[in-house]
Amino acid sequence: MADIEKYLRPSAFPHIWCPGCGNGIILASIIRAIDKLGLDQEKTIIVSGIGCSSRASGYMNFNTVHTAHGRALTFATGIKLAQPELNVLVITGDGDSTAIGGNHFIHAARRNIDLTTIIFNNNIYGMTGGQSSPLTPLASRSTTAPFGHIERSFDIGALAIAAGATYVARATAFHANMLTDLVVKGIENKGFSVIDAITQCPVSYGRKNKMGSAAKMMEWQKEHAIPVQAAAKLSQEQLKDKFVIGELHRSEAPEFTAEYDKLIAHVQAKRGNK
Amino acid sequence: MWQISLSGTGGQGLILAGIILAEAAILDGKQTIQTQSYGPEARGGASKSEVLISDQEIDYPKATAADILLAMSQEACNKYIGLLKQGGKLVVDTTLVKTLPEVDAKVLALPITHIARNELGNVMVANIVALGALAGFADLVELECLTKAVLARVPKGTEELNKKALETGYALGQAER
Amino acid sequence: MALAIKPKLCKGCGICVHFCPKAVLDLDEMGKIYAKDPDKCIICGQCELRCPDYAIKVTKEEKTSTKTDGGAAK
Amino acid sequence: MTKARLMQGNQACAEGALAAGVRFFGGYPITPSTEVAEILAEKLPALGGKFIQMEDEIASMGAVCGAALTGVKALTATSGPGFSLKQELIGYASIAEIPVVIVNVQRLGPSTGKPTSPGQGDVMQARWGSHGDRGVIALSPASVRECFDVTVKAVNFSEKFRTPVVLLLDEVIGHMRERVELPEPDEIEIIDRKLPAVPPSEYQAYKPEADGIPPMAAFGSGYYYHVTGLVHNYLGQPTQANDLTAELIERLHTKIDNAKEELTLYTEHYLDDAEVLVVSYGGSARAAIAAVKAAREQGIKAGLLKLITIWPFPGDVVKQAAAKVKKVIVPEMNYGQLAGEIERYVGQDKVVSVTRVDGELFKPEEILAPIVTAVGGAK
Repeated sequence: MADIEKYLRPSAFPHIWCPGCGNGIILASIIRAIDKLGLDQEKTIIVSGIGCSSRASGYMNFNTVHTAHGRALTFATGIKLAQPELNVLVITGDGDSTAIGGNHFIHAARRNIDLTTIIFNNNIYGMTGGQSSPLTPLASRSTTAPFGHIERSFDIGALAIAAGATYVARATAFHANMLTDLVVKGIENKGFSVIDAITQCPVSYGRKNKMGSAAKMMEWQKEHAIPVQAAAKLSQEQLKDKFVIGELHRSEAPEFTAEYDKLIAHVQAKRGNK
Repeated sequence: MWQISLSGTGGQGLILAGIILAEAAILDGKQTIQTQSYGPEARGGASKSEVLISDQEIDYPKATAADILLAMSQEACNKYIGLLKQGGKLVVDTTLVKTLPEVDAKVLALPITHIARNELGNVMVANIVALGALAGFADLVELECLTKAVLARVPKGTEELNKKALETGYALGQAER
Repeated sequence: MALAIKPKLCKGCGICVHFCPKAVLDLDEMGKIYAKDPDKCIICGQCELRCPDYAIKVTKEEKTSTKTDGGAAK
Repeated sequence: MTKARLMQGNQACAEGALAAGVRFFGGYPITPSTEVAEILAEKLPALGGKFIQMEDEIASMGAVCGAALTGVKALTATSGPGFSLKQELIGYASIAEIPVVIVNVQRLGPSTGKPTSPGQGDVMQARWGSHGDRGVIALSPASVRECFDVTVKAVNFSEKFRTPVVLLLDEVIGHMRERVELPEPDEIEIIDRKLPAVPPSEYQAYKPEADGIPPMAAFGSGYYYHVTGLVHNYLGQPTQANDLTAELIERLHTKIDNAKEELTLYTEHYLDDAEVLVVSYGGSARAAIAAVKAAREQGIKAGLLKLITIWPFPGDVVKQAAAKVKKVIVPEMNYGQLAGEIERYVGQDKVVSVTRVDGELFKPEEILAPIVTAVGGAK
């Protein structure tokens, strides 16, 4: 197994995540993916938003930016466009990316800018103590939905695909190895990649919804996740209350920063000819 | 100092005419400022472009009492006639301004839009006809400078047409000077 | 010893205990993990893979021939 | 000197940005600032620079911050409603010490207000718009040439002091076209940010040097560090320590306050024997200088102190200029925002706030009238 320690900042530990929180598992999966690909540490930038998940950047020994709530993708866009040779990974949460940062999310996907966005999806606002997010499931409870949530939740995968992302995948904290493989593929994709990483929040979400211990919540992930190949053979009825994991979408589209470099070359050639 | 106000409807090209006039003034060695005001609409509505031309540095950038007012729509004419100073010069496009205001001014009344459309064959150059007319009428800048400024701004392939438009307007203006 | 444990980092969530296929691990009175039955360890790496706190590391010096890439037993 | 040409204030601002080395622009369309974006969209690619129209004002502020972290000089342009939205990340740029320039071509507000009409109502927002305490640099040009020069200064200051700098244009100055001669490139002073002199292993990204400013390594250059909007230690890592918190917040002020002399830009007009002082800035200053000259023609000894630096407020300069005069007339296209600040330095009794809030520039006679009154009527 990869030695993840060389990618971490020892002075920042122990991390702030609660006991049993899946964020540490997701972070380790990301680091293993970086290691697997042998990305140049100097040329790899980690950008995060605000929330529990977004503290991850602070633990990682790269150039890291912990931005403002919802804004990770805007900083990441600036970084990637300014220096396209950098590998830019974005770490965000479900509320960070699809509520306050929802507009940035769909536009980064539309531009197909070469960023790999890993959404730590715990179905809740953890850092503020368990309020509903756009990923809080219908009828489940939160501190701001004490009688059960009456809003429908987003399907991050479908949202990303519709907005134009060229690589979309999903895994869970339980499926940590699969998650690493999917992040690898996401980074390899020259375009906007989204990985919906389902993680457990045993303290704010689990407790409120009587889901048991962190380990039990991971058992829940295992039982409710259907690999994409298996899902193809199942009926809608059989897929009810389940979610699909694996590579959900892959497509080809021009990548934004590459297109911009072409534009520069074109303009400069035209000027040079004059 | 000359204070010139070019008024009409958005889309007539009066802001461009103002810019050309100001650029001609620079070519003529003068100080100049050009400003504009318009409503939120890109086309239609009363619009106004102002040009100040002076031998000295210009402090205040807006026209306080116009020496010359160009009116290329009835609405603009009614709205901005008050800006014209007593004894100033008024240039009106009689194709579009049917009711001339009672005013203490030297008036040059020309069917500018009609000339552009029928004599020059393109209504788009009405602004350049108007520019020529008021320059000829008031001896604002050297025609040579104005011609140079026009040619530097107009789209490729329309140079001859615009030059002709400018000269047509200038001659008509000069005749009434 | 195949298991390196860093009690300082352990937050006692019990995930490793739950997912260990051989019941090697347990929590002590302080709520920290320890290897209750180290001899049973099959070096599958499930604990390290899912420890959210990076408190446990599986080393494989003895069994170089069974090296697996992703960590889980294959 | 290059030869004279007609140029708009917004264009001079864009040209100044390019001359200062700006190679990244992120923005969102808004009147009356849009020309800055349009010109840079056309000119940046030829210079190998990048332009991006973001999905909103917040995003454009994020994009310029991101670009700046990679070592690039970055600028954005907006107007009041967009300036309001940008405040969140302007505060971020302050605490994370990211050099960026925010051009705000002011129009009348609040809210959508009067889109194509000038205002100067964002003077206090530039100072206090983002929550929390921080030092601020804001500059306001009053001519097309100044738009060029002051934009260069703004970029230089942002790089030197590692802080967001606000350029307060207004619709009068931004949209006005004026005869201008721009300096040659070799006549322009350009300041680049301070890079670390130590190897990566010794680099502490937020450890200030004697001038209060930490050297800034570019992302991708081998110096790893953390950037956050949280209060942080010298390594950039979040901290709850009270002493480090106070030190950081104080330094965000002192690194600017200690350089006040360098940061204070203004011009003086007829101040030597002035009995009545006009203090103005931006578009209003154009009416003010005309009024002062008109007063002089009437035999009234009026003078103008035209402020270019609004923040940090050049209180000492104002105080000194006001020392010998009877009254200080402060015309501004707002409800008296800077007049209040001037009162703090010269006293309430001396200050005459002259306001115009209908979306039109003052007429010179509207400033002349209070000048005449200040000296006890016409001479």
